[in-house]
Amino acid sequence: MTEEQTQQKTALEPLIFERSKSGRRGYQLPDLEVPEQDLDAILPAGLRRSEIQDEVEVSEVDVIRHFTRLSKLNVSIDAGLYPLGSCTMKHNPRINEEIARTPGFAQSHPLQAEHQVQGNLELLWTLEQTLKEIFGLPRVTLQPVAGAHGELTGILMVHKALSKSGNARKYILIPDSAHGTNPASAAFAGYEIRELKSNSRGTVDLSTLEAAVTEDVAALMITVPNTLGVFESEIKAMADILHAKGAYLYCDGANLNSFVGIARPGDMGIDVIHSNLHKTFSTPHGGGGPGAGPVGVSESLIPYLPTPTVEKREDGTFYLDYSHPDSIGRMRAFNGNFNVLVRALTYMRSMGPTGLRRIAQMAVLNANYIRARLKKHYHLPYDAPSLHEVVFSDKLQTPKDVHTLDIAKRLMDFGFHPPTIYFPLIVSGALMIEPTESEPKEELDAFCDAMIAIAHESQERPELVRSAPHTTPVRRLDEARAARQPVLRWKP
Amino acid sequence: MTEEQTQQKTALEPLIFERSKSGRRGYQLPDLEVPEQDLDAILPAGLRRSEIQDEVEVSEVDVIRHFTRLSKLNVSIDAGLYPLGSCTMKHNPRINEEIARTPGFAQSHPLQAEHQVQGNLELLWTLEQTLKEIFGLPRVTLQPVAGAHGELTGILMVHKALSKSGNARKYILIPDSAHGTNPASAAFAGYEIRELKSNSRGTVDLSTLEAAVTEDVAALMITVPNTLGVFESEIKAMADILHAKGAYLYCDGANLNSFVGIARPGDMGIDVIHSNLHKTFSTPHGGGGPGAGPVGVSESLIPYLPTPTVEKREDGTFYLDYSHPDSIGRMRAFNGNFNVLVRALTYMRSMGPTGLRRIAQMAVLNANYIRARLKKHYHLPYDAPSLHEVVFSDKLQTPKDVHTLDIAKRLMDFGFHPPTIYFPLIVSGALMIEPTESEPKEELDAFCDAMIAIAHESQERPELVRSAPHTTPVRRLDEARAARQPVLRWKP
Amino acid sequence: MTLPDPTDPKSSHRYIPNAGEDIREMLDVIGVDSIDRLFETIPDDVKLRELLDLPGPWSEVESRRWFRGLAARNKTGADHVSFLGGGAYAHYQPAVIDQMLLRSEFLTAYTPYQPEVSQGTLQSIFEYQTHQCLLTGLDVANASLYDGSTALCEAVLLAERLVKGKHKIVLAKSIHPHYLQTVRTYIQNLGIEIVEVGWGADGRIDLGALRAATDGAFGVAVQSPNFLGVVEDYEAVAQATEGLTRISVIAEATSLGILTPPGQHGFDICVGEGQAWGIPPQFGGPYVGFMVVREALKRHMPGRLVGETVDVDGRRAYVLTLATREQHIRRGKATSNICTNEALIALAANMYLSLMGKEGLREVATQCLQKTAYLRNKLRGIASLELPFDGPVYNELVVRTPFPAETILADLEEQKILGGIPLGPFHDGHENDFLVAVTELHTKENLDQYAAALSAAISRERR
Amino acid sequence: MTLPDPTDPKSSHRYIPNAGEDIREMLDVIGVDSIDRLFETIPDDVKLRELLDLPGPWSEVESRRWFRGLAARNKTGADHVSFLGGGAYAHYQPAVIDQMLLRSEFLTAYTPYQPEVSQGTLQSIFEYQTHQCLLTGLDVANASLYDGSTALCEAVLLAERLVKGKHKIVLAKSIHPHYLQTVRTYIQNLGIEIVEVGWGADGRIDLGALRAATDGAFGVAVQSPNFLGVVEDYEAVAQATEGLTRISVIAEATSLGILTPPGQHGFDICVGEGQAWGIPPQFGGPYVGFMVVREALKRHMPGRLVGETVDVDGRRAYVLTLATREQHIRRGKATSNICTNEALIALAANMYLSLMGKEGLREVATQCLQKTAYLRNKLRGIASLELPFDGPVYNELVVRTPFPAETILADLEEQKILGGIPLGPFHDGHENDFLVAVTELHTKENLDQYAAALSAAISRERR
Ligand SMILES: Cc1ncc(COP(=O)(O)O)c(C=O)c1O
Ligand SMILES: Cc1ncc(COP(=O)(O)O)c(C=O)c1O
Repeated sequence: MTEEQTQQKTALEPLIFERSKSGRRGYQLPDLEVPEQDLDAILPAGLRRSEIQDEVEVSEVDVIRHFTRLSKLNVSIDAGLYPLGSCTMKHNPRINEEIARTPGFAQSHPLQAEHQVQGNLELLWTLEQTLKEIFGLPRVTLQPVAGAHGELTGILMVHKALSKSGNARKYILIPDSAHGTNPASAAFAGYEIRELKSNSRGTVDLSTLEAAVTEDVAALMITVPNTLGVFESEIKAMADILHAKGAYLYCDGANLNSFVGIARPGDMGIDVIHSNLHKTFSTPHGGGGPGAGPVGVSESLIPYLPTPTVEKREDGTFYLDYSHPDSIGRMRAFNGNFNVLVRALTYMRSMGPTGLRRIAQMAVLNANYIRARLKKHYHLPYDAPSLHEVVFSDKLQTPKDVHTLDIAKRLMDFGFHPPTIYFPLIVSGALMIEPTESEPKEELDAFCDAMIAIAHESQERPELVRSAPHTTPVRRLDEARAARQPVLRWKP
Repeated sequence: MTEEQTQQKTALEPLIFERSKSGRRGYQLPDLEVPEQDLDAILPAGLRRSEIQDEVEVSEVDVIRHFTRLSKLNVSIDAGLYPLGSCTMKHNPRINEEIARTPGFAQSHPLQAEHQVQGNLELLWTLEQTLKEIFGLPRVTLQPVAGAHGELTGILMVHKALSKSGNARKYILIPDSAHGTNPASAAFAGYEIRELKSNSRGTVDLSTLEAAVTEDVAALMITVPNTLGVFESEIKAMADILHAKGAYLYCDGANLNSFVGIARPGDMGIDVIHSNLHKTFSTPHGGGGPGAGPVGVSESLIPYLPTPTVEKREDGTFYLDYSHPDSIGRMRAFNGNFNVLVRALTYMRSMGPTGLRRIAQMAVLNANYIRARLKKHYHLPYDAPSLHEVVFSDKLQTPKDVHTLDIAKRLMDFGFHPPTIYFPLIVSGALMIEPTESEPKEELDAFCDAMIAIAHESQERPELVRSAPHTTPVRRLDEARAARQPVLRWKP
Repeated sequence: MTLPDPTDPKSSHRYIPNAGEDIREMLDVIGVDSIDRLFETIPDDVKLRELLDLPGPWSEVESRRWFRGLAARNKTGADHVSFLGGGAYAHYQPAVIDQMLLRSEFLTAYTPYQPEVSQGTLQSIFEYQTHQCLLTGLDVANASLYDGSTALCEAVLLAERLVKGKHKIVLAKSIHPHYLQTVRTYIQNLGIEIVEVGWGADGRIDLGALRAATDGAFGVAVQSPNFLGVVEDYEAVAQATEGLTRISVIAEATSLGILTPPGQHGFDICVGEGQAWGIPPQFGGPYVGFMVVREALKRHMPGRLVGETVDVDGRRAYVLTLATREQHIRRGKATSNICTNEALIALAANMYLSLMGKEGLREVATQCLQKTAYLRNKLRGIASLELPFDGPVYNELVVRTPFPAETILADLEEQKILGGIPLGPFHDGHENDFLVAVTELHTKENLDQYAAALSAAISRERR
Repeated sequence: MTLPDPTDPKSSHRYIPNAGEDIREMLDVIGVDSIDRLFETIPDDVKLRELLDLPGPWSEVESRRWFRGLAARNKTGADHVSFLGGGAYAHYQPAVIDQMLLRSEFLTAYTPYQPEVSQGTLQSIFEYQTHQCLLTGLDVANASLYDGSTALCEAVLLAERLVKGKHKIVLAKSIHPHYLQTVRTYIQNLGIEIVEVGWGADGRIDLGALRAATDGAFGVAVQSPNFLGVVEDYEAVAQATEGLTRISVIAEATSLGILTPPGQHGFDICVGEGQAWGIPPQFGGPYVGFMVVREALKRHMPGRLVGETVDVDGRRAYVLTLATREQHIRRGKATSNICTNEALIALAANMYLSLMGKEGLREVATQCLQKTAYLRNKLRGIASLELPFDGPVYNELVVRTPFPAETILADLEEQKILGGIPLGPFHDGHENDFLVAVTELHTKENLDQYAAALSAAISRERR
């Protein structure tokens, strides 16, 4: 740091608790109006707490300053490329935010009578129709609120369906390239996991699958295209193998962005798929959520859908249908993340059929452009054609003791959020880059230029890369300390 | 700049025109629906333009990125102290923004029939009542959209009133400490300016005034408290002197923040006053506007108010009254900056009578706290007690060739927006500091610490101060070049 | 009523951080024992002994209740189909804009006096100035003026300063009546004479009368489309006003997307109202006035100008410039008294113009033109309805029925239609006329229903 | 229908910057001649030969029309006075929050995997975790879970993992019925047995039955205030459940402002729904689930945890930590499968808790308590109306009339009152009962009118 800067007001912000001062206030409530009764008469003293010790006392000014300053410590998609592979960080249109805030949606209560919320029910019904068309599947549940929640929902349905036919079976097959939620969800649904080895293309060989599908296997959970961005070209044959053994094909639809409007899961023989609406359908990530993870199912799984379903009557009115005796049950209180669903449907309508197809086309074009520009500079562990994302490794840099983590951190100095790193696990030192369709060529070029510059630096000035980042609000953190001596809350 | 940083993506943003690329689009309109007619049949070719040459072609993503990045080059009150003297940069509450966006306000049209806009008219009427109470004056016009616009309105009324009584007179008296809009407005109202010299307290001596008020003088325009923050304690005597000669007392109310709820202009003998609602009443400055500059008048000026006025009928309905034959006329199309007025009234209600008074108390406390902390380190050219702002000079720093401009720029390196500089003109090298009531003590302390550090630097390392700022997105600009070879638009 | 003690915790207010403890610490440093002591320079006899007699403090809950209650008493384009124009138009408002305007960095910054920490605002103004130039065909635009009416005032004053010894301005009578009224207010003490020139049967300015009026005048101003909705013939106006400083007035800014730019036809100054660029009608303000002039006039420009320059490292940057024109330097001799202007609205307009871009601006204008033409045709078929002016229109037209405008409009209001603006209050002899505006937001169904409702209203009156 | 050519300018979309020119340049670099070539790994026989059969693309104008049309068909708290609760409450929503949530830096960031460029999100979570601890009297809170119901599921699973060989969980029947249903779904294949314990005449859990049920159980969960609105006696519950892992469920988070914190009464885990902290009801989501546990359980916690650490310069900073609990490391053996959670809603809650602060949280709770007590008293005076449970309540109570709940509520709806939630669908034998919620937003007038309307409705039915 230079002398000029040592004087600068520290960029980092105290905790809101450290801003607290007795007597400050950040709120005003309306007048009580009703005659005040003696508290003891309403609520026995033993049930009441004393003051909320150590809670803050700050003004509205303190709060707005605090969160404005905190916000400035974040990077975001609105400010630039955020190429986290598998996360589909695309443009989040503002109209979606506006529509979701319509008072008739925002102030509607989840337990209102059906006749009072016909608008909401029609919206949910319409979204289901839209997802049915996108999936090519006959029904979709909107209850799950995230991808992992959708996975659990889907596998619970598989379990129930198999149980109904006499044997729930024991195993879910999951390729070694899969996301961690897949095995975790399968386990929570009551299954054990059998991992499938990927072949040299990063995909699953039919022979491997064939060998693995025993009578004890309930389903294959597979990501299409997989986490390398490579499409499982033999997906229909896979479905046939599974179906022949009475097993199901579950598709992790996190990567739907690469083929929406180009091909449909239902046409591939897929029985269950979730879609992360916060990825393909652009509902904002919000620093880690909320999301939504609707699940589409083939005919045979319809009886097991969560209840209630949204149905349309002859007379054009809508209702919630609880009469599904074989349903797995309710996945969450109320009606899913309704106001995430509102955003997603707005987005689907803004795109229309032409726009939805263009998403996939341009997302794949952008990723392949990055791949073409960087493949001379970074090792491509799997060179099969990839769709919407590309996975490099740090193999060319490790001889200089520069690792994926260093490259990621150094990218920050160039003003970019790093890609996903060290995932998928089948690539050692993975750099998983997903630009999405909403990046202009200039931004891709600037990113590639930065990556190439870092490749050069790694050879010529590796210590510069190893000690990155240099220009961020904080520099590299002691993550081990955080885990070893966890400090998980402020204390006075 | 260090090596680590030379690699950083340039912080500055190209012009939106430089982002343009043929074929990109940022909009979609609803379908035309009506049968398309041959353009020549509707609008002769000679009246039509060819394409708008060089206009941009960018996507929504490009636009949101561009303006997000531009925004990051600004500092703002939400992020920290912005102590521009005379500007009253206070907290801008978010509820005001919300209320102003209520569709019934935002979508109401200025030429609707009165019965359709009773809500708006009641709001305007209520705001007038509120300002009447704050001013202690019997009527207020809400038409002016800024302080300067209010000044013009006020002086035009004075002119008209004097004309009616036979002689519009020739001069407006203005102290040398006044804001530039005062003489400019007076000139536009048809007057010549006579400048009054301030005394050693920075205020106007009664004797000076007495001597200046000839039969040709129409009014004194005076800022209370003045631009040094010093209250004209003899304001009532001044009014008497003027009134005795048939002249008027105009008060520039830009500094109302220092005495709102403590004292009322009407009680001081003031005949006309404008209030910058974007200062005292917290409507956001928006990078230079919009504002509102309502003008309150004493009884004798009521006939000359701009038309229309908003009036209440016996039956509780409201109407626009155009029947003021002596009115100076209309100051602007439609009804003033209505949606700024909405924000201001919201603020007044949020404050209530106790809060309004507390504004002045705490604004004055904050300014005097800064004064007390800095007076050992900076020269105080006028040491009369000041209210909501304090004006220092660079006298203690100039021996080291460090000037006000340098101090201002160096403050940026400490994370603060500088004070107003080189104003008022009666102070050579003025540093005019107005913290407002919405600054917490910690922020004032950090600011004072920075000012003191700079005072030390000015002695010990003056070149560091002279070459500031060092940490801003751009450093000191060549302002002379901008004026000498003006480039006032992008060209391809 | 006793005055509250500022150090009492009950006196704390959410917008004012410092409270009891802070106050005592600060008074200590200052060296006085109470806040009252800081107010001793205000004479006791003008000090209030009581609180102001006003409602509040209200919580946000109470404010929402009261203000929303008022808003609910308006009948507006939010719950009616509106055909109101006359200088304030309901165009498509892109969702991006309003949310970006809420960004603290734009909303809560001051005028960019300190360029090193205000490049966001400055660059945006520079871009906005560029858009104005491209759209009007003129050379230099300013950062903003209060609105269209005051922009016209500034233009008249500018034009007068250019010519020594002439004090007559020719104004088309078909300029927005509020603009004309405002000009009269502004010039009342400045010795400027106004000559108004009326219109012909087509609704355009009467060229013969115009030519006659130019004698001894320093300037002329016409509006196009004018207040009757009719598009003026700039070439003809220019020919009739040789030697005068020509001012073009634009009250419907989207028209610049298809109408020939004034700068191409001998106009020296173009002023106007930018509200149509996606700003909500909001009962008349805040809007944004603009002014664009020929290169030669740039040092006469009122208001702020942003220029390009470089910083000490040679990096391109933007700054307020040519400040010697302005009140804070030139004081009584400034080109204008304007200080606070309409920066945030100009920012909104810049975003609008950038989003719409070359194609979008043209398409908005084309839709307005086409939809208006469609409605005009429909209206032609209605018995007892007359379209008194047959000149070309952009998106507004005057409708005449045998009945008072207010009567017909009241009938339309029952159908939830805000049907137009009566002309009677503005121009004598036009009591049965009203002005109807169409934009890209109207659907074919809206237009068909309007024609049907209007026809029905006339029939009802005939009975 | 033929598929559109992506390089055609008509194919451009406002959300997808690259267009014709860009596409050609990029294909060149890649070395293929069309975008289709990039999709060759997708077999032709699964490729669509047509566009999807869906409406659009719509402009924002068309979207506004359609979606607002739907919203307008709802009858909600926006245009009625609502007394609906049951796990979703209409509390005061400070204006600051929603506008701050729109800041790009919060709205459009991902999970803070890269701490150097995500300190804003991380620090806010750390603060949020702290608020949870202060409010519940427990030690370690996570960053968020999906909602209250799934938080309870996670708590049950956590508790089960703690104890080897026991698979029975005791659940109060007065827990929110949706929560109970969700738990049943979650555990259906995990060999966990649920025993439900009902309530007594006061609406509180039946302590005798509770004690009896504990045998062989690993844990117990009670909700307070429970679904009948009644505040449980934590001490009594704790005494009756010695040796079990105790879970407290909070469906009305503002109640923590005045009710005794579960951590003080032997509870090991507190889970709940944070919606009441100023989040709009929005038809049930997104909301925010929370979980706070005793120190000893922290490595069993599901979901994200943020911890404090330092950077290489020794500067304090925050980071996601204890990740070995999570799915991306532990995969099939993780403490939960959760990944995406409800970060933005947790941020909103953090802002709410900070704005309200120590005093505000208490005042909200006190107002709820007082206003509910006022209404309870009023209702007691209504003939034929019964308040079946006499335990202490916070801001909700069950009302019983001699008529089906739906009948009475339909009558209230005519008065623009959303009068309550029928209990019948959740609990047999309660067809005439409904649940009424009161918050600080209700005016005295609202409460008086409610009582009057209810009384009138009963009278009307009696006739
Ligand atoms: C491939 C894959 N599967 C599943 C998930 C889990 O989805 P969610 O985070 O929505 O629960 C993710 C999310 O990162 C993912 O990338
Ligand atoms: C003392 C004083 N007078 C007048 C004005 C002009 O007010 P406005 O900018 O609102 O036109 C200002 C604004 O800076 C001022 O500080």
